[in-house]
Amino acid sequence: MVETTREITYAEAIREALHEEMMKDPRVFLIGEDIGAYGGAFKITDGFLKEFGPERVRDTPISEAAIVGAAIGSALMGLRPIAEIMYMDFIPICLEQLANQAAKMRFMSGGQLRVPIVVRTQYSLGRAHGAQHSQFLPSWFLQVPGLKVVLPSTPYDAKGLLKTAMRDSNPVLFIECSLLYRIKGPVPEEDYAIPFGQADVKRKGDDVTIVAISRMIHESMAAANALEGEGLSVEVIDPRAIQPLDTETIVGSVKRTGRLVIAEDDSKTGGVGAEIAATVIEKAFDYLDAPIMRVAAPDIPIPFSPSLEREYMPSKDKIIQTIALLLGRRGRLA
Amino acid sequence: MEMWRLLDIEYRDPYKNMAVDEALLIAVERNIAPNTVRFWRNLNALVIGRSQSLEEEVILEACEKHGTSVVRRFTGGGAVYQDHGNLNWTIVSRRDHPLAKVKEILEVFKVFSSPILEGIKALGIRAEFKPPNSIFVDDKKISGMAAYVKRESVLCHGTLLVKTDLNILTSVLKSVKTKVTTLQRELDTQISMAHIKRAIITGFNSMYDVKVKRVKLSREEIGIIKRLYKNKYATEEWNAWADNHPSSDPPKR
Amino acid sequence: MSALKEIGHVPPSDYSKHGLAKDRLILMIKKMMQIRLFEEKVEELYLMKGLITGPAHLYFGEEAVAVGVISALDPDDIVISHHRGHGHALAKGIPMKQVMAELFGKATGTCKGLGGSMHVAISPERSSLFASAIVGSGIPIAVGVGLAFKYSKSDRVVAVFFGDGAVNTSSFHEGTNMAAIWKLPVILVCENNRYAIGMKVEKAIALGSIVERALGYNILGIAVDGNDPVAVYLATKEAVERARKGEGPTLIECRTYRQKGHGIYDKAPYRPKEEVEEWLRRDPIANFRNALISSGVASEADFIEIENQIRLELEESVNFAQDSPILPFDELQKYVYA
Amino acid sequence: MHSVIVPRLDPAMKTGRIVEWLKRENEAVKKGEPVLVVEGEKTIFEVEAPATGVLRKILYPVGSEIEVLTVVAMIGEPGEPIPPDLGVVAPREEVLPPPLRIEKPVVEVVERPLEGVARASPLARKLADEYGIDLTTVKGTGPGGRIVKEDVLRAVEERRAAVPVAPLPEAVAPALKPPRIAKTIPFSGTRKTIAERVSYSFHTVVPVTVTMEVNMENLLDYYEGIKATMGDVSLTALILKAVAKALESHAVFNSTLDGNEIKIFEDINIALAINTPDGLVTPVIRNSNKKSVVEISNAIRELTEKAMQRKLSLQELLGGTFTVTNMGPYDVEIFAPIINPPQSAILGIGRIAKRAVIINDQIVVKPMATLSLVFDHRVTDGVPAAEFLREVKRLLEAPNLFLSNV
Repeated sequence: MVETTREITYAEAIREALHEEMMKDPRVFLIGEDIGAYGGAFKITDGFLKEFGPERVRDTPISEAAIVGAAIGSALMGLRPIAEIMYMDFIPICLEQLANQAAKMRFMSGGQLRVPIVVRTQYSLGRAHGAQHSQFLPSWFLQVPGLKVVLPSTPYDAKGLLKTAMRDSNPVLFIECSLLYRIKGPVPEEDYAIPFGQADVKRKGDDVTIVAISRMIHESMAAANALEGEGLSVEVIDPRAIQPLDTETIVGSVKRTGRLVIAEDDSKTGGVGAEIAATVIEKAFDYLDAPIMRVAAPDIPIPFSPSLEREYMPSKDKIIQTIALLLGRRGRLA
Repeated sequence: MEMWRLLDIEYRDPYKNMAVDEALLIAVERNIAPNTVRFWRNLNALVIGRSQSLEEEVILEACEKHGTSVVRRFTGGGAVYQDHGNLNWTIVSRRDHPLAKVKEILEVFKVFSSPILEGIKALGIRAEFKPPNSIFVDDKKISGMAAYVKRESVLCHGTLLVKTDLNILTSVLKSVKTKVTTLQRELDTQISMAHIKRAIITGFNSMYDVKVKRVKLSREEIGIIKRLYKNKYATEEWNAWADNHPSSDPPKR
Repeated sequence: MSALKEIGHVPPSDYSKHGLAKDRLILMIKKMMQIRLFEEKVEELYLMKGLITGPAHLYFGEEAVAVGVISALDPDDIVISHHRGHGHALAKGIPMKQVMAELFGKATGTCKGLGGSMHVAISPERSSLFASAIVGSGIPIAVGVGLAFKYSKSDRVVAVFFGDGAVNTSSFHEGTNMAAIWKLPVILVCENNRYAIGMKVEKAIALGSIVERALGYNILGIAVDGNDPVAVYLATKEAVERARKGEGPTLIECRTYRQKGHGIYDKAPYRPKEEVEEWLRRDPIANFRNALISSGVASEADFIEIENQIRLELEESVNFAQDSPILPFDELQKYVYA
Repeated sequence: MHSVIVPRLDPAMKTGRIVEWLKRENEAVKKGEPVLVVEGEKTIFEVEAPATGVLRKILYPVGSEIEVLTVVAMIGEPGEPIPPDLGVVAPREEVLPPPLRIEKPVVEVVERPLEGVARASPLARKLADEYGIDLTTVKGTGPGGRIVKEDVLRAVEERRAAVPVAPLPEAVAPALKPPRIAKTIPFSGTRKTIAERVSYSFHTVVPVTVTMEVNMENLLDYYEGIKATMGDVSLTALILKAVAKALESHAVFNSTLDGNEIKIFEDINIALAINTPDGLVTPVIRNSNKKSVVEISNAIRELTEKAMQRKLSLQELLGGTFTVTNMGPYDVEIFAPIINPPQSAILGIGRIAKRAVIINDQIVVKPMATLSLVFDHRVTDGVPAAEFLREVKRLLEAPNLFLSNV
């Protein structure tokens, strides 16, 4: 998969992707709050203003609807805007432009229009940001055909997927995870792109399949390692995009292992896991050797208190407990 | 001058279209609807006669291929293929109407198709009625019709090939008995349905001295249509009964 | 430069002064009549024949706005329309056949029958870029178009139509402000037809008039007699010049009237009879026709001729629409993603 | 009594076809009310009741072609006797009952009672189905006692292992040694991927059956011949010999899958399935390919006797590399025996019966038998299996090829 040993952080990977495409394609420009002078709320675009100038790194007032609207308008005229919505919690403010306009323009114009925009946003669960600055809301967009939804979990995926997003002719919602910004991983020097709709098997296994979204990939890998000691071989799959979703890889894996656990940072009810579980039951019912289990957040707003938040969050241990339950080996696992 | 109702109502669902026709007959029979003229089309359907056998008439694979739905009508006669290029016309009248007072029942065809014939002529095509129940241009058939006679009322409905895809027509039917043609072919120009309808309506004025007026279906009629659709035309066993139970009653309405 | 101005009814005697030659004036009245007769036909198809269904928001009485604005634009200037868009579509030169077919939901319509009445004005090839059915949402998109023009150093402009209802949406505030701070070539055309569905404009805004909103964004605001195509034309012309010079957006409040209900089935009983009658007396087409006759630009006979042409075109469009096919359902998937 | 007749609606009309009875027998009818629907020349019309009363008798069923002016039904008072002098009368059934209306199936959720029916995972149910395992007899070890994949597979193995065994005499214990391995093929690469593809879980046998017809004429002649010369040898012995020979050239069927390796045995030890009162046993005839028909025949006789007296030693039961089971004596034609683990294949021999076969375009009657080879698809594929069967067939049809030295 990776033919280099260079390791950079998730944040650097995103920064590189943006930088490289801006160097290569003059139609690409950034628009959003505090991405220029301030350098980006997470310093991802630090220095871009100096390098590319205010036309290509456009600081905006706090007007999420207009940010996405302006991105759409300029995209219709052939530019390739990258809009940044600082927190996923702010997405509802521009949901109208995203869901009613961007996602439907191509369809309701009978294929006349294309809307090549990327909306970058991030969720800050686990950083004691409270109920309005921590939310992870991916499943909302499973109900919005016309939109593509991507959620990288590693530096390699982040760069490769963002490249694809910036070259795609459709509106792409690119959901980053701020807890992952600092994690390091191998990323090749040379240009590469990861096609959407291709899940990545992060770890092969025969006994249980874990499908994990974004941050939960790392919790799942940790769980898988712990379970290896118990003689359990766990497969970990990262869909990387939920729209389009690579059901083939997931279903194929479940057909081998007979058991599926879905790990996700969003609330359990109506979450991404619910959709994946339903799909697997439709396509692989006869291969299930145990009920499908979801390790997800509870159906409550996110508490501020750091220790409460930690309890709220899905974790490696919750995954291990769930798998123990699944195998009827309660207590016998780590 | 006498007023008849003009219904310009067609559905995408061919079974519903058929339900409307029978409903009109029932409504006129019950005297809850005026004498009516209807224009309608089917998107892509094979309409077979009341007691015809699918096996014998229809090449079902071809229907599958072309997405053609097979509809059994409540009147007799042979199978006809219909797409948007075929204009169906339906005339329902009380039997006590001077027009319907015929010595021999087969005359209804001649009488009721005369406005259509007039319309076709008005478009500049030499067409003629051919007993018992067709309109021909030279040796080619352009319109065929069937009738249903009740105690109080009579219904006559027919096809009019305007620009039907004759390839599908020949591919879905096991046997096409007579040579057929279309108005398009005869005129060799684009012609709009609205234009043809207008011509036929003029035919009514001149032949019957009858005016037609657009009136909606009554609530009772819509009720009848819904019932017929649900209990009869949309059911597998109505559309296939001649094959399923060759010598038993067809489903009751 | 923050300023307000007003352009009232323009006397025919001034037409030539404003460089409005005969053929342009004829073209304007032609477009207006085309829109009026089209809407009459649509009403008939809905109410009498029941041949079309779904919402339709008719443009009766507002013809001068679409025609006035669009005749002041170059063909490659962008127009963004909204749910009441039949007039914009025809004024921008989208063939009547396509517009009619779209209302019928046919594959030959502007949007292949996937948009319908509220999106009928989408035809990028004719620079009629988009039509949003969400009130106000066209404004931020227009800002993006303006941004693209600035970004690519083009001197094209974008005119976005919206109603008096839209000026109270966040889209209007965010969008107008953004266009103003970046001095984008955006012309904000408010069609103040006095009602947001049933909400009277006076009840909906705190200021005395919509045009005063311009002050808050430090842009030029022009209030104009929206029933006089020439007045609207002049206002737009000024806005276009400013935009091309990089002086930023202009808010044009076109004071006009929705002669019929909000939607085709709305009898609009909530409007005082006198008000309706008053505005019917100020019918934009009747008045413009008289003006053209009095100023010797055209004669009654010319108008009869024009009307006949339009009626023929209408008849053809209806037949075309009726005979057109419907998009096969299984093809829809391919219009979801590019 | 009034008769209902099919009217002539126009001179051209000779007959009419009854397409629908609108009234049933003994249903009340009013004068002028439509009673039946008739399809005439191009038109369909309704025939009205000539009088009020009940429809006493329907004389012709739907579909009948009726000459015009024929009486098709009688109307009279309830219970009024029907004149005997009426023509051919269709049996009532042909007229009634009406076809059932096809309704949309109503989806109803049936709660399955847990007692009696085993709680099992969908996968477990599927496997139980394939192996014919009765889930109620399986003990579930999954959460809450749910029957899972492993439980079903265990049940399958247990069923296979159920063979009666005599206590093992101390003495022979050391002498007991497993068959020698000739070579091992790494079970990997395509072989392994095929295995993974064809198996839901590549820890279980994937049985696949191929069958082939054999003309036993020559073999039977030969059999008669040697019986005459050297007394009682069994036909099974001849077949076993042929199979052993064929295995020499198709060694992959004389193998076992062990973890990631397919081990091909050097020894050809054919196990013969013998039916005993306690069930099936499969004693082994070691080095069958090296033994003569007479030796094999004697071995069979000896093993069969021991089996019947439950005297088979473990040594005689273990070490088989391939199994042959002959159901001919039980008149079975074709069957798919279960592979005898850890072996990779088993050959079933069907009854020898006279069948009409075509030999150079002539239909002739020959004594035919069907061979059924069941093999483990993880180990090899259909084509080698067919080739192996063809070899067995070739030998059986030309016995002199392998029976030169009896």
